[in-house]
Amino acid sequence: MESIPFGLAALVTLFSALRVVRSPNLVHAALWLGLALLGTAALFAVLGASFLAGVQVLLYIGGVMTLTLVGIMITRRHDGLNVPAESIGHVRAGVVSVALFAVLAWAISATPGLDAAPLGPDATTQDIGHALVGTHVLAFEVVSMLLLAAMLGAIVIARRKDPAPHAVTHLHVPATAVREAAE
Amino acid sequence: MGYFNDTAKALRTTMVNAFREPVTQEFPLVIRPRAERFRASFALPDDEHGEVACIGCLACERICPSRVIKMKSGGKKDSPVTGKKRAYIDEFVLDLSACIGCELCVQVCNSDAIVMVRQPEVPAFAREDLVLDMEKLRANAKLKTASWGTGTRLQEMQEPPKAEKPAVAKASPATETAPAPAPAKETV
Amino acid sequence: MNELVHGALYGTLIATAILSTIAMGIWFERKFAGRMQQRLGPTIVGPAGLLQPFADIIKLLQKEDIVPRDADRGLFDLAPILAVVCSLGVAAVIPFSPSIIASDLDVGVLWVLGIGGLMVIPTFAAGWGSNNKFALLGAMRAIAQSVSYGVPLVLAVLVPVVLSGSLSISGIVAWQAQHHWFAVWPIVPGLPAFVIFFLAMLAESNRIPFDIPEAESELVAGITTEYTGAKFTLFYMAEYVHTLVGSALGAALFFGGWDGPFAPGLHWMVLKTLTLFVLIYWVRWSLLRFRADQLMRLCWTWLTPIGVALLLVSAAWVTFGGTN
Amino acid sequence: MEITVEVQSATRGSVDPHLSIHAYEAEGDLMLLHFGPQHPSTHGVFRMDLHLDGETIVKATPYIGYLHRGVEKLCEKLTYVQQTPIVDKNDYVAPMTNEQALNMAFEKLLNIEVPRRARYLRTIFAELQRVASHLVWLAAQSIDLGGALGGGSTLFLHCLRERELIMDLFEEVSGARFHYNTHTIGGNRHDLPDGWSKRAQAAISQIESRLSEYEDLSLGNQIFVDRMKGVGVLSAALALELGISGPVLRGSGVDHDLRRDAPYHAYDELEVQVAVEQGGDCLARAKVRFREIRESLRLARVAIDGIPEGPICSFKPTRQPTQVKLTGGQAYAALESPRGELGTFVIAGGDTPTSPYRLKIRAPSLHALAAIPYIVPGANVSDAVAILGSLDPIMGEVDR
Repeated sequence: MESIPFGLAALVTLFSALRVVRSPNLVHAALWLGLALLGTAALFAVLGASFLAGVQVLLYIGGVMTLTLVGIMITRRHDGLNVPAESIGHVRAGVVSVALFAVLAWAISATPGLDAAPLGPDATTQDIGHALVGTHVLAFEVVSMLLLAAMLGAIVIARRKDPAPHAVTHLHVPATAVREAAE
Repeated sequence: MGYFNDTAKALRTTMVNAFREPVTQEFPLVIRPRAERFRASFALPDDEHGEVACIGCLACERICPSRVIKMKSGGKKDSPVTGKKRAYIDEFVLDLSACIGCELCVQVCNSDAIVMVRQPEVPAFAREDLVLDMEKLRANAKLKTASWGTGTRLQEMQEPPKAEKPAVAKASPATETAPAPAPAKETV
Repeated sequence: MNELVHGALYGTLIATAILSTIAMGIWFERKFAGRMQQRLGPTIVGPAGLLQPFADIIKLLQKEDIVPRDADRGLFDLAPILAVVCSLGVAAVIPFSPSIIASDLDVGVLWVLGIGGLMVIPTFAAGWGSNNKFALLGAMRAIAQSVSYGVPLVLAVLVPVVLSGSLSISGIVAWQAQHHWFAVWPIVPGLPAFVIFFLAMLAESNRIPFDIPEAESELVAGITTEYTGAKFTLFYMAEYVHTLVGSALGAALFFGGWDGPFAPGLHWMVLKTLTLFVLIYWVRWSLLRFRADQLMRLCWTWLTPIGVALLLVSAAWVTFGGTN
Repeated sequence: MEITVEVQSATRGSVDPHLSIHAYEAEGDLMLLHFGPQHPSTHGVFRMDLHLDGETIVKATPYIGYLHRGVEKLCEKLTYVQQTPIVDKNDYVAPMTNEQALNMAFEKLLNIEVPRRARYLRTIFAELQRVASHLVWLAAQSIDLGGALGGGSTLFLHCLRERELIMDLFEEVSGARFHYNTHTIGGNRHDLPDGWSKRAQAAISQIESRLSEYEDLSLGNQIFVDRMKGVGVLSAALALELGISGPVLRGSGVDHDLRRDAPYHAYDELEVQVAVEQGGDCLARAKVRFREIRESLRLARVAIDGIPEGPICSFKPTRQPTQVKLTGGQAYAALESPRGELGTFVIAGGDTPTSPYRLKIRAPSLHALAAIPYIVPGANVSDAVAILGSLDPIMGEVDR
């Protein structure tokens, strides 16, 4: 009974992850990535880590995927829909993926303590909070300093005045330019 | 902070307006009062003897800048009413779909035979429906309210001063007829 | 299983209530805007034009569904549906009374922010999929705006979270019902946080003065330029749902939700939500539009730093025992 | 006529339109956006080809001619007295001034003196028309900035509400709401009806009382100021070189107004305070127009109080199309229309003595549009809309 939603989420995640690497259109790939991330969030939610699921959606879809889309839009020429994203070396990539999966699966199954009782769904949020400002407070503070610095940087950039554009006297229009404008 | 102040001002202004009486009207249901001189469509009124006043002098056809008037002079005949000899028209067609409403045809009519009326024609589905022939024009004269302007009045109003007779702008019909508020409801 | 049935039942109820509210909301907006402009507003369909929204919807549904030849058909069709899903999805965790809530999620605030953040996808899909330059510009603006205003939105929402010590929206409301409304006390992190939340919410739901992505005088109709008929209706609906749900969220997070004397909780919640809803439309019909760069500047140089400061103040408030 | 020029330092939008594009690769770097002719805020049918780098415009090319109706050619075929109703349709936001400019040229050609009463009537009509036209500008500008579904349309309808008062006044005089045909060679065709002056004064008072509301929604609003300030800077030198006149020129700091510098109608008897603003940006143009609304209301009020008695026309009333016959001569007459110097140049003679050989209308909007390739690059798409709105072009007049 428990495994049905898990299986569905896993299937969706797998399928869309495959589409991410196989899609010929970069924009489609990015959107499939969004679905893959959403599937991952669903997996977290099924496993009872609702906080993690929320953060996954908030950060990865709301942040990472959106920035990917922005990146595509401002770096690629967009005079049409097709943003080609051809992948090379299917076989090599497949071999590497399978090998990676095998290593990870072996590593996980070899890890002791997997059969411990799962945490109650309501406990995780508080636990994470306590862990963040208790055990891992140093790492937490370092990361927050980093983020604060990034935000300050963004504010500084936003506050900077536009550099004064060079004044151009445009009283004289060359004849070639007039022709060009007329075309 | 300026944004909040100015937003408050804008919000106050719109709210003040929300409590004013709306100035718009539901057009086909309510017709606003139209001015005395309002001009929309045309009519061929009768003269005092009940005959069509137009004598077919072609002045309006010639002055029309967009050439929407076509008429055919009927020649001189004895009037069946008065028995006197006068000129008639056979045909008078005015294509309202091309008319620019400049009132010049009214202006040049010495016999006050073409006037404009204050109710517009109803919207039509075909261009032919906006072509006014004699029948429609004479019916308009009976059904619709004539605009103030007639050839005589318009010409009199702008008559320049004669050297011997001083100006009589005061006595022109423009100032005689007080612009009585037109009825709120008119038929379209 | 019981929880599932409860969720399905209340979810359907709340969604129906929201959709019928926006139908009347459209009528109200048109009438209200008309009066602000000294017009009559709708008068013909039904008494005082009350049936106008239904006439609008029927008209829109009758229209031909035009898809541009070179559009990305999949994205083009997906976008309006996703838009409605995302905007309605937020409503799942909002408590309309102590018992009327579709799903009392433990991490409701995260759900709201996450699903709200998903709105980027339909916007992008519509803008990109239409294969129209105006739509594309609109989508670019929308994404930039959405990413930027997500930051102050999160910061503003974190203020009640910190003050009440709960990530669940019904928990926040319950806390306010026991103590005080956050918009009223503590006034310093509470009220400014609400203002930032309100502005960010206007920006996220593309309402004037922040309706840059749609900007009909510049981008014709922005992302919805190529949409007609039913799909356009869905976008239109999503916008209104977004606004209404945002108002409900603001009422719950800052104005104590269902908390209030003399009347059942539902009445208070509806009253507060509708007040914010009306305020949004009042602002909408009174202000002009920002330019995209001014919008960004406002976000990064004012709202975000102030949001961080408010978060710190509220943390200090909690630490030094101001809450009890 | 003295023109004071204060050259503004260019701050924004001063990228050379014809050079900047060469910094880009021909393919791929720029997006070409056809802005118009079917676009909500091109003020009619007007097209700009915008080359965009992101949202920044690096080149703007205006295209006109979508509303060309051959008015000037038509005027060569129609007789002199038939032309007034035709030119009404040129500047369809200020028809009164069209008629006046045309008839002033004919009067100059025929050497006719206009009676004093008619000159006063023309002054009143011109000033009220200027108010109505500027109200339409504010309405359109606010739609450009605020959208058809927002505060912009609120201000739009408020402006049209007050403009309606002026149209009612004109309707009472001429019988038409828009295409008046109330001027003729030598004077006016319609005299004022009874009680018109009182109603006009009341309407003026009402408009004056509403101006502060407009300011709350536009000039007094930070968002409006932010959108307009520093946008579309037009230097005085460039404005003069392009032949720009009217509020656009005065917004660039050039103190030039035909009403004061080359008086016509009854302006020699009235003291005209010319509104000049420094800066040359959209905000300066907006301020100029706001001040002109107030000044025009004041002038109209003074002129209404001072209407003399007398005839309204010194030429014989129109009775037939051929009553003006001219075998030669030429004349140019210009007036300060709401958009600038609206002139008519007419050469008599040709094949028929009853119609001009050539008639040329100098439309101020056309010259204002010439500034677009210079002031739009460097701005972004939103600014382009604001700039176009602040130039206040009327395409009927541009294309004729």
